[in-house]
Amino acid sequence: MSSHVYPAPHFRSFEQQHEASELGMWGFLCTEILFFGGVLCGYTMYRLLYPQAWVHGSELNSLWLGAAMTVVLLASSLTMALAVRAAQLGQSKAIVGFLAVTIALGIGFLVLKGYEYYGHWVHHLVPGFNFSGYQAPDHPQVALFVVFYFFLTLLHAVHMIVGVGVLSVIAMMARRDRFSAIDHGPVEIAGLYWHFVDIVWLFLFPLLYLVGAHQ
Amino acid sequence: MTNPEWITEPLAPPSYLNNGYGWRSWFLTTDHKRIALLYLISITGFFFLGGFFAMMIRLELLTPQPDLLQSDTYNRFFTMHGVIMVWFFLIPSIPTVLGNFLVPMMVGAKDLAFPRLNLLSWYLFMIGGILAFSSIVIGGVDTGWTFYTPYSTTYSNTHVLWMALGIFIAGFSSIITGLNFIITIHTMRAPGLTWFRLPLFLWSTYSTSLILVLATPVLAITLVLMGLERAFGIGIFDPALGGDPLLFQHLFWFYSHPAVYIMILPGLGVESELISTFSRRNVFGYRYVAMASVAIAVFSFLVWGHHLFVAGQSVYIALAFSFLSYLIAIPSAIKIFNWMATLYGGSISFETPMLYALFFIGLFTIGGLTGLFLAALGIDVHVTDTYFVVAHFHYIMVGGMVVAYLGGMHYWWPKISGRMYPERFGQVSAFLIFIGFNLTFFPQFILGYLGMPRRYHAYAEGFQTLNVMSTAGASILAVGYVLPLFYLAWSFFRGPLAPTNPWGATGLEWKTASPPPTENFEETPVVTEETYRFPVREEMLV
Amino acid sequence: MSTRVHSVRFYVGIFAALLVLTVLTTSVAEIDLGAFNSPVAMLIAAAKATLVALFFMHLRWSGYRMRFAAIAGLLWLSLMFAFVLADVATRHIPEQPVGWNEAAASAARAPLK
Amino acid sequence: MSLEATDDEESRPEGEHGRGNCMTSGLDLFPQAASANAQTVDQLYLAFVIASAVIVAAIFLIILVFVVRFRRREGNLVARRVKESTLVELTWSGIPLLILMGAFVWGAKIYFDEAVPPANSTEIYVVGKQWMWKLQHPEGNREINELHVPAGRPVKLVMTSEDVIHSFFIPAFRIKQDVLPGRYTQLWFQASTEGRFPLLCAEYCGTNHSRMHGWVYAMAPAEYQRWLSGEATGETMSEAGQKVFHRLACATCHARDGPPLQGLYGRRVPLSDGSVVLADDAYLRRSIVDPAAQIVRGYEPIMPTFASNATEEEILQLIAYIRSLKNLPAGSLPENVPGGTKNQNEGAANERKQQ
Repeated sequence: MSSHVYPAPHFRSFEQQHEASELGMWGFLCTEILFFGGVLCGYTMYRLLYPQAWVHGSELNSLWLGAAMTVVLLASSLTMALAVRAAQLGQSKAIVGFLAVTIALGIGFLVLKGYEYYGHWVHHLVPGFNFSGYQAPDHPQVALFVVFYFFLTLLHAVHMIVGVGVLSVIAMMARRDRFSAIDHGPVEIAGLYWHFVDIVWLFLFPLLYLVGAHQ
Repeated sequence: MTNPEWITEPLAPPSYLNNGYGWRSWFLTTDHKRIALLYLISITGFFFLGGFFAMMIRLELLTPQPDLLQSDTYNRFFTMHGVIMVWFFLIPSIPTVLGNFLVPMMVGAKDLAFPRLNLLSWYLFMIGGILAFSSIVIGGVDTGWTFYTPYSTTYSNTHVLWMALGIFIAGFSSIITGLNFIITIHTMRAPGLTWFRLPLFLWSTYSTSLILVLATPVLAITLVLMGLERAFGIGIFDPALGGDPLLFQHLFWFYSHPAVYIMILPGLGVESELISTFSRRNVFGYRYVAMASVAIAVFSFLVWGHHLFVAGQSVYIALAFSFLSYLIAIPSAIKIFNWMATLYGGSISFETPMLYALFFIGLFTIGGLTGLFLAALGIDVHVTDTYFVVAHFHYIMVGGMVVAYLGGMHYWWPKISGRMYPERFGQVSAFLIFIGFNLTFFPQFILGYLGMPRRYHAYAEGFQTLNVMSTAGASILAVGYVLPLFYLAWSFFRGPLAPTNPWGATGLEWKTASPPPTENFEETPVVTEETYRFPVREEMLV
Repeated sequence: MSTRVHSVRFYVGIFAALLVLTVLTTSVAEIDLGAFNSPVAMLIAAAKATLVALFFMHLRWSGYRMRFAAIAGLLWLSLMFAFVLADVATRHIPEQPVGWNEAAASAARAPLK
Repeated sequence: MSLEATDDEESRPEGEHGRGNCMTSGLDLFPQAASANAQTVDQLYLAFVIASAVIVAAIFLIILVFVVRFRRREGNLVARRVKESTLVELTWSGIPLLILMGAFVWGAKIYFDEAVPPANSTEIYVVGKQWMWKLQHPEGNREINELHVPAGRPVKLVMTSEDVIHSFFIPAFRIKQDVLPGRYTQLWFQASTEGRFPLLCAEYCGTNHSRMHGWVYAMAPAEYQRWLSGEATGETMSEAGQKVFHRLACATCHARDGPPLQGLYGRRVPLSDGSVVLADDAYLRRSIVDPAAQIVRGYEPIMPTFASNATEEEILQLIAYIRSLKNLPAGSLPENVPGGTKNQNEGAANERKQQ
């Protein structure tokens, strides 16, 4: 299968195919920005309306857990970038290796996330089910913050899970020597997606964990 | 295919239509032309379903009293009419049928950039459509197509989630289609086909795709939030929990206002092609018309607040939205004036597509001007949420978009089917639609200013005369729509064979056989001149 | 299409910069900067995102179309933010400007029919 | 009280008001205009109609001339060359732009006038509910689906909803405003003619949306006063509010160590987070249903929410009561009598004087 030197039949050249798929991915990421953006717009609007509640709400999250997740994700982005680098050099084994580490870090992130959710569940901090764990001022507005917390992080986690799945498929293809220095589009495309999900988290971290850290 | 004439006809040259006959060759095809046909059939189905609900609404409104339908049934019917027509007919119609068929051919490519995603988008569309439609089977939805909170989240006890899921899935079909067009137009143009040599249909399809890609995700996330609110009472739109129902309206119209331009922009593109071909003249002010499409796409994102003038939005922001809503009239006006200038000095013939094109200019002008009434704050306060809005919207959507769609279908029908449609039937149905349409919707402007609110099941007796006129018009309109269904279906199998370029048009799609071969062009065409290069008489300078 | 291959050291360097910024944002968050709390946090987040986009995602070496796609999403999002937030911030009923209502008031004083 | 369908015999207008009321059978093309605002809106509308008619006629005529003159025939099989010009493009986009800007200013002025109620308006409180309009006058008169107002006087409606979004629409006055749950919106008008005018719900609100229908009765001011006293329940809105105040035992705190309510309405209140807020209807409502949101400086956030203990109407009555205390000096409420009957009566009297 290593002799994939012809582009798909409806493309005139490899360049064209590569450009189409990369631009396609960027276009898709553009839709993702607006997908997350709709929720972030709601988040910002309520934050302006209820600044105190947002402070109280973010105090319910552990800053250190959030920071740890940020570091894990950044590390996975590094290994992802290195996997793409390996693909550019046509080093199939290195691709598999870096992707494996990336996937492991991604799963590590999800485990931390699950641990955090577990904490919220145990402390009755899940609006819509049981929010009796919080009994201080601004009760409904703080619940609203926690709703945004859950919704944004769940949305992000779903993207992570999809990313882990995609990277697994790519790793499998790399193991079968599917990619070469000329033809490794899928690795780059998957990389773009992974980095994007990382970027989303880079914004979620201050928005959900750092609002009330100074108090 | 057991056609007795089959044997006497000369053996048909290989085309995308006779390249395989089994169900797999259709349902697993990645050929953009076959996918366009799949879309054509499904969209036609949805159109007549939506039309059925429209007809029931009109029949109910024949009398002021509720008689044909009870109010809860009536509410389910107008919701169904809106949802089907907006998401499963108007938004996908021209892009997925004509766009799918023509975009690769117009850029001189073999297929769209992502053929398999293209097929996926049809499946998503069908799943979404069937889910949304099946909600009527299990009990219906009574929120109206706008799903305003908190009615949709807390008070309606109908199958809102079911329908929202259908629309959510269909949204991804839109996104994929839009991305596919954008990438194709960016990366797959034939050698020599520069941006300003693109047919205007491509410019408008490109602009439409921009909106599809940038707006649809917001609808998707809004529906998810609404669904969660409804399922778990999370409070994002619920005032009792600190939420703001207006946030829903903002997010919804951030999508839905641009969405009405998704519906009309492709129609504007078709219009330019028709006017040019049947006047045998290049489109006057080509660059302005092209740029007007892009301008409309961009401005469409800046005006959504004009749906919220009386909704409790800030007075100041209403001023800004009103101002911007006026501005968007300018690119539309530029288009109309340039089409009129294109007629000047042309050699005009009146085949069915051209009749539709001329009707389009008239109806779109009326629709656009009444849109200005709604942009005027002082008037809007009185006429918003009345039949005036209904009439305006239908002038743009039915008078504009559906008329352009039918014009385009007739125009490209020889290319799609390889057969000619019966001209006389075409002209008759075009006139029926024009007359029926105006009779249906013009009285509604008057009703609106008189103060008849929309979505009313029972109304004051003084409104009856105008409502009867409207229902009578709707019956004529229905005949006008059913006729093409029959004669086009007939001509698909029995119509006279079409030549490669029956109208003497200029686009790349007319340079390949009718119907085109699977790979569109035997070899990649090379473009050496501007589009719309018709022969001209030099001696008569103006 | 980015055919340019960078050294491992380069990528590790970017990663190190990202780590530094993470530490920075976490520690700055503990200081009360008043009105500047969230602008600073968002600025640092934006800086980190820019690093990832430019170097890990190779936007630095991509064609104008990719950059346009990346920016378009943000641009459109900012439109949404601008209008929605402007609405929320100005929802109060306007105060009566002097003289503005004169015409309506004088019309209102007209005798009843 | 026409909760029945609009076809109901009873809900049809009487002869003299029916004319032009968009309720007569036959073909009306223009609705009745019964306020100064309606006339202003009609002027703008007619200007738009005339301008549009001229433009449509011109475009149709030009198209007709072109298609006849340039139809394909012997000698016109090929198009002429027509010179394009930027100047032409700029002209036909620039001139419409200027006209539209004029139209914008005109429409915006009307809208702004509609948004700003005159200071001396009579205030009436509206609660929308599936599927009826409930109205309260400060004097205590309560109506359902009927609204009696003095003609020739500005009337301001303060509106909220108990459930979904409704929209208060009086076609004869050309005004409309959505009525939202959890918030007060307002609307004002001044009837210029006496008569009976339809009152509709314009925002789809569920099964019986089209039956959420009532009448506005614009009466001569003297007649309105007679109606007020004739229909009065003997209890003004603030008196009713005082009862609610009593029932909810508000004085337990507010007459002792809680923030005093006397003289509160219309004042600027310093909050614990350093900001200052105007004590208007919206602020008072929020303080009742969501007390923790805006804490008065110097007080503890100990007040529980009364969202589930008081209906929207009762909250409006409470506000009317607090409002009636606005001219009292702070602390004048006797501590031991919850609600303080004497002062409350004074307050109500004060309010009456202002009307």
